Amino acid sequence: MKVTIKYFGLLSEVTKCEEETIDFSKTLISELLEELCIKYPNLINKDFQVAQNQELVSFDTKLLSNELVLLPPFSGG
Amino acid sequence: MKVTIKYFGLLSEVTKCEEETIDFSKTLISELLEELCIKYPNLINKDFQVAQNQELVSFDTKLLSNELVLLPPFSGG
Amino acid sequence: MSDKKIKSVFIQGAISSEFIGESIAKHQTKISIGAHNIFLGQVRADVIDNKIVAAIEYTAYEDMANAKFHEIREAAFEKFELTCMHIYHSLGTVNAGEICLFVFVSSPHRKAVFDALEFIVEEIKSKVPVFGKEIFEDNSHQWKVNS
Amino acid sequence: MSDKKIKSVFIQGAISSEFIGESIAKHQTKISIGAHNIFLGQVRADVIDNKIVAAIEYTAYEDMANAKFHEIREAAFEKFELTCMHIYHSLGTVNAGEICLFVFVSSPHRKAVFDALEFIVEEIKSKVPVFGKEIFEDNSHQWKVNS
Repeated sequence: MKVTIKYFGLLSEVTKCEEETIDFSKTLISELLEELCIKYPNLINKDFQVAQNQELVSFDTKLLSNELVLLPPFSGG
Repeated sequence: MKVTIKYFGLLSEVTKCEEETIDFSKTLISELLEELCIKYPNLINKDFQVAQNQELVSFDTKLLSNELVLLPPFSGG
Repeated sequence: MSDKKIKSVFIQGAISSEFIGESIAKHQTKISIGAHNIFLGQVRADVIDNKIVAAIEYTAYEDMANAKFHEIREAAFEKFELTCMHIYHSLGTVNAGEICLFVFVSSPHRKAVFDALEFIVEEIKSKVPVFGKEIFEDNSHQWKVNS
Repeated sequence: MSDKKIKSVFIQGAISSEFIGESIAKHQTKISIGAHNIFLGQVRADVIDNKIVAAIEYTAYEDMANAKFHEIREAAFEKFELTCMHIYHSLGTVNAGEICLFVFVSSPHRKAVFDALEFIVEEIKSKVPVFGKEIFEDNSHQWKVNS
């Protein structure tokens, strides 16, 4: 299926894009992240969380949405 | 000696004055307060503290100043 | 800073929102500040025995009050990492809905301002000889007691 | 109150002292309020490796951020006796000395506002996806990390 990945903050500098759509045929978010880390090796040592449907989820969750958001540490306020 | 007594808030309503000067020949603040309670019987059941030299002191302190200030409960802010 | 000089914290009448806004604006040149915390006391239109509080009339034993405000300032600067601190309290009549107390603390970091502000406000309530006379709409009154 | 509708808390650029003053003024008709507490986050001109922070450029995952702000609002109204609550956060560039976060809580009594304000600010810092890019005076940058 087609999945749109969004990158915020520092992560968009690593990937040099804020958003991209890729093909993904597996099940878990961790499996999607493995593919992204192959595409962007500098992602591996970055601290980030992932959100689907506007909620943070753990990497071993199933991908349930066609959008996954990668978020670096929050620094608002 | 001559002592100036100042009354604030509710207490000035009891005494019907904000300030008065009286003659006092004894030693302790408690003795001065006894004389005031004779003059103003309604003072007896009022909650108040006394200050001399801008500091709260206990009633059994010696009167060291020629000014004593009677303060009802604070209600600033 | 001229913190060592005892200055009056009293203002005649209510403290205006413009005054507060201007105080905030003055701190925008202090670029080591990361966090401000402001407490405002506002006169409530409490209903007591079916009568509504229309205003509070504040009096104070001013000399002692200013000395106590000064002690509270010194203690707060001692205890907390503050860049600056301002305290203003009304005297005279303040109507329901108007502001009678303005405490403003600033620091590089937020933890210090939270701790300092609560400390300062509690100290003011318990140690400063200020007296509020609650004036009801029918012009009768009672003396306020802090809770 | 229209608390149930999720509205954006984001403002483009810095939050002005006039805006804050006007927010305070609007509360003077709410005569059940006795205490306001305001937190302001201000951009610090930190010195990092001999370079001075000139501004922070804020971005956010806005949909999730507004949802989180809404959850924090609901939780605060649930936990504390609040009359009202307002939160504003900057997006885009905020220069050193300017204000980027404005949290405003009001209650009949002071204890509630102290507890609520600290809760809300800590929740914002930890749960809302906002990202600050510290721009140095030489136009280089680094990504801010909250302490």
